[in-house]
Amino acid sequence: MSMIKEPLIPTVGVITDVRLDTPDIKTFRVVTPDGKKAFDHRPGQCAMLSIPGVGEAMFSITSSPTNTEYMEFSIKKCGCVTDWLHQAEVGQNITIRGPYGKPFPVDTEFAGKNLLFIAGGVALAPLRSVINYVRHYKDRYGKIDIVYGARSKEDLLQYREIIEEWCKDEGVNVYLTIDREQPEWDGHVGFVPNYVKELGFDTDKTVILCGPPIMIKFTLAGLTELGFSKEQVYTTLELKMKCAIGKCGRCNVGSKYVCKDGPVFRLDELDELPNEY
Amino acid sequence: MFKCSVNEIYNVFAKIADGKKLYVPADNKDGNAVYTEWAEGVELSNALNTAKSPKDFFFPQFENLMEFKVEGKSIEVNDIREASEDFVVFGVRACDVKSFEILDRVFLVEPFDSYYASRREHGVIISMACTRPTETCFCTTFGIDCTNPGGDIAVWKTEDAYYWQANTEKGEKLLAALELEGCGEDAVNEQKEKTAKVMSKLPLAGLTTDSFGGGKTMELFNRPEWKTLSESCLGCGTCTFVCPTCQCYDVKDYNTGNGILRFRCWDSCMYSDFTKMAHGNNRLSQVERFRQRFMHKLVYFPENNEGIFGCVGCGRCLAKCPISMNIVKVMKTIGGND
Amino acid sequence: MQKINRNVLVEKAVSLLENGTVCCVLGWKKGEFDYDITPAVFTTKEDIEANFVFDDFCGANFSKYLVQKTRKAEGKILVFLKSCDTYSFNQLLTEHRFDREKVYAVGIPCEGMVDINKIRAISGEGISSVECGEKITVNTIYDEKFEINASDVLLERCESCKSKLHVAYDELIGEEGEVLESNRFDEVAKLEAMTPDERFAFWQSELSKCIRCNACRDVCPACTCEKCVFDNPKSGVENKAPANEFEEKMFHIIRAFHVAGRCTDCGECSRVCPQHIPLHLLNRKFIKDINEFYGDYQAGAEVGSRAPLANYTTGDIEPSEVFDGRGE
Amino acid sequence: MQVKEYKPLIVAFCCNWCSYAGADLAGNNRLNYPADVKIIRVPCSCRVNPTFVLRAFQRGADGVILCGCHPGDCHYTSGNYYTRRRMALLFSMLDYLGIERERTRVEWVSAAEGAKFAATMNDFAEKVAALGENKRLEDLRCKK
Repeated sequence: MSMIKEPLIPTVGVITDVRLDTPDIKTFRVVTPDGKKAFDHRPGQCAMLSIPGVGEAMFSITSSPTNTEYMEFSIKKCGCVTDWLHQAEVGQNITIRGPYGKPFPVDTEFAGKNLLFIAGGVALAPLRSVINYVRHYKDRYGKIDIVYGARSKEDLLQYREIIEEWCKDEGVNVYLTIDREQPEWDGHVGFVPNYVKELGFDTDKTVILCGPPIMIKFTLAGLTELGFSKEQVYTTLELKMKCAIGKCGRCNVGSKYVCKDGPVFRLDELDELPNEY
Repeated sequence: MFKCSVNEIYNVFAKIADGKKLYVPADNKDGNAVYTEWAEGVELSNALNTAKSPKDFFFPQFENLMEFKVEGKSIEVNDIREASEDFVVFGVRACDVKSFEILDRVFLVEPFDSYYASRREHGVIISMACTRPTETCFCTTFGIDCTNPGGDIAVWKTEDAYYWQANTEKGEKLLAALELEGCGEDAVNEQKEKTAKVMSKLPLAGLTTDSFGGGKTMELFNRPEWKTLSESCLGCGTCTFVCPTCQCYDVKDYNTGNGILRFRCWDSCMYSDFTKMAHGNNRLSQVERFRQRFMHKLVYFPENNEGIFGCVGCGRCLAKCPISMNIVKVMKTIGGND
Repeated sequence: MQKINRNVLVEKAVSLLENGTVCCVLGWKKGEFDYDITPAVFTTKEDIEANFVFDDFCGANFSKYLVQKTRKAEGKILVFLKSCDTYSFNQLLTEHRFDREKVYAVGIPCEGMVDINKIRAISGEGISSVECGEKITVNTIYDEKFEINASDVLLERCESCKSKLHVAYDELIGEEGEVLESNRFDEVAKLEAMTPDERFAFWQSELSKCIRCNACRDVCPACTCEKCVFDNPKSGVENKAPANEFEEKMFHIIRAFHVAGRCTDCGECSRVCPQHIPLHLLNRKFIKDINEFYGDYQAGAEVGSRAPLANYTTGDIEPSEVFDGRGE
Repeated sequence: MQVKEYKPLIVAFCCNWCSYAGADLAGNNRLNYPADVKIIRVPCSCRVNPTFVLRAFQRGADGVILCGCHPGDCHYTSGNYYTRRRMALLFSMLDYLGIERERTRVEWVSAAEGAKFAATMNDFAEKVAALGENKRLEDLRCKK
């Protein structure tokens, strides 16, 4: 039977590695049954992962497009699908389809710019693919600053990679912070928005901001104080999705569908949408 | 243009139904018109329109999408799609014909929805011009001419005959096979004029979309009237499910005990769980959900679709809403053209 | 035609609102046409005087709205209750679903409400005006005029009205009615007298019309769960659309079962069903059975009565005896 | 061609304290009852929600039987009295919808009534077998 390809029908993916990153976040490595990367993607794009009988959900692809061998997903345990994934072992099959959404404009707007990444908690997951992409093509960008905060040291996602790779990169400055004092932590303590203000960045940067709504709100206020305009700030949204192709209607906010017109938005674009995200 | 006499219509149906399925509006035992597969003895309804919209033909309320076989850690994905069979729907009104165009703008844009596309490809729409519109009709508001109903073949009914005209290649092919007698257009034109006169007298004839359309999001979204309009909304899905253009769906899995079926079914933005996800819900109150439905039809959809509104004025929600709240009341209140 | 005039209710509402007894009024609001009345919350005198209606189309039962509205209201809410509505009102009180102190209930007499669908069946399409009076006068855009007896086009539930007695109110307008000898179980008995095959065919055809819009559930004053089993993915019976005939039956059996013994037979489910499924016949079956098996019981007749399914006697009928003497 | 003999699938909800023990006793005493009776142990017959009964049919049962302690003997004092009312109404409703009344049954079986358990199951299975496959409450998706 000849029929056009159906976007809703996923392919099988195999979990080849599970890494416990923080007490409630695991990073899963996924390839096709024949060991290849399921599809190419751009930084900031997402994929629909599902466990038949449990559900399907959208996750940002945390590995960089420059990784041609596999994809990684950092997933926080918080609902049916994620709970199930957290008890999955290596070798477990899942289904995968994608890539979905508009990526970060890494080759256009970001090109040649100084980049400032600001993330809180699990929100590093969508930014990690961008960070690793721009690190890979460092000559195409200016200075890279990364401010990342979490509740505690244990809650810092991809801590090893940050310490062993990002921190050692030339031209990359990493600023870590945790919410409360903790033994064996000699870094900064405090919330991300305050830390950003303390660090007092120059406004010659493009900001990529992602985190819980409350963090975004206060960080944005801080950035505005420092002189940043909304046109300089990008973020990525998360809403309930079922089809991921702009048809099922649930991630519709204003005239946009987060799954296909987003998830990456510039803040001034968000201003034109009703506050329903 | 071709014609057949009123008495001949069932012979024509028999010809169409020879080889493919033909659906016509027929009265059920409660006297409501429903699309029914035609067979000898099924009588064409005289009702203005069917209780449910014909969107089911292309976008059924429930359909299985795929099947999974799970064994231990392994998963097998089975494509269970079957090629649609050719079918013909007779008696679709202009408003509903237009609704297919709206659905096309969702399902037939990249990436194509193959389930919908396949049915659309295999379906032939025979429309029927209206002769006795009712007080809840407001298709003219959206620029729809119920006397020129479109579709693959358009049909006009006069007192003694049915007049047929093909609009598409698909329609021409089918019409040619029916071998009807050729005729002039006078009778049809006369009928059209008569109907047009009634249309101008309809109570909702003055309803306009002037206050709506793309670019009006911020202006209309924060209007305080949404609260009073939605005050008594039950949060049921009646309006959504009788609506010919509502197309939101849910995708769910069902474990049959011998495999897992992933199906999709109609969903309603009026339901409290529509946007509920693990970390919260971005539309917590009925006001927000109610507003979403109308904003989508009247602002968001036209913004993305060259000004085409997501409503066709069929009037079903006016007739069916349990609390009689509907798009007309919303348009009059929010649009202020009372 | 209703015995009391809208103006009496408007006057009552305005005076209670103005003297501060209540902070808002639940009432019927004028629609686009003469028959599409919307339940609404009125907070100003002007709004009440301009838009409050009470005529033969005011079928909506406000009891369920009290569950949500009393939670938010600053003061008392004025609610107008027809005799059948008062049963729902009491039943909700029995189940502690709202705070009685926050409601000012005014009982109003009702002569039965009419069904626009039945009127339309007579007048045809294009109703331009409907005047409720001694007779219902319908004009159409096709310049036709019909005079219809209200008694010929009553809502099903009003045709078989069970009671004109108000079982709850703070104030009653008009005269008190009484519990009526109702023929409401006749249809159920008729179905019971059919053969199983006929019954199966009947329900199969009725329930297959269902579009699962949930209007019956959402309007039902007895369905007040914060989360319905059919919406709860963890319940194991969640479903959003009727996948097949089984699920249609499942939904309707369980919906009726969940209100069995609590359903006051207010008839809202059948009134709002867009597909005209006679849902009351399911509810009434349970009521009839309960009456037969465990003695007459009218949900909502008094506050605090113990629902039959939350009760038992040691000598109850055995499930195996249910069909004794019931023919085939 | 060999015609497979039709054997009905029976789901029996048995209360933990009486009927399940009764089923056990039937087994210990080597009393025969059909192998197609699938026993589901519940803490009390009262645990059986009407959706359980319907779901059993959906999943392919041809008959559903509930077994609990004799009235008055409930481990939880009154659970089975509620079951009795609930199932009387549910079964009456199923009958009202045209579903064969022989497909559902409630039987009180004590821990000492192994013989009654076996006899009940045999009788029930026979009655259900006479009706044939459950067609009126089936979910085709669940059929193999």
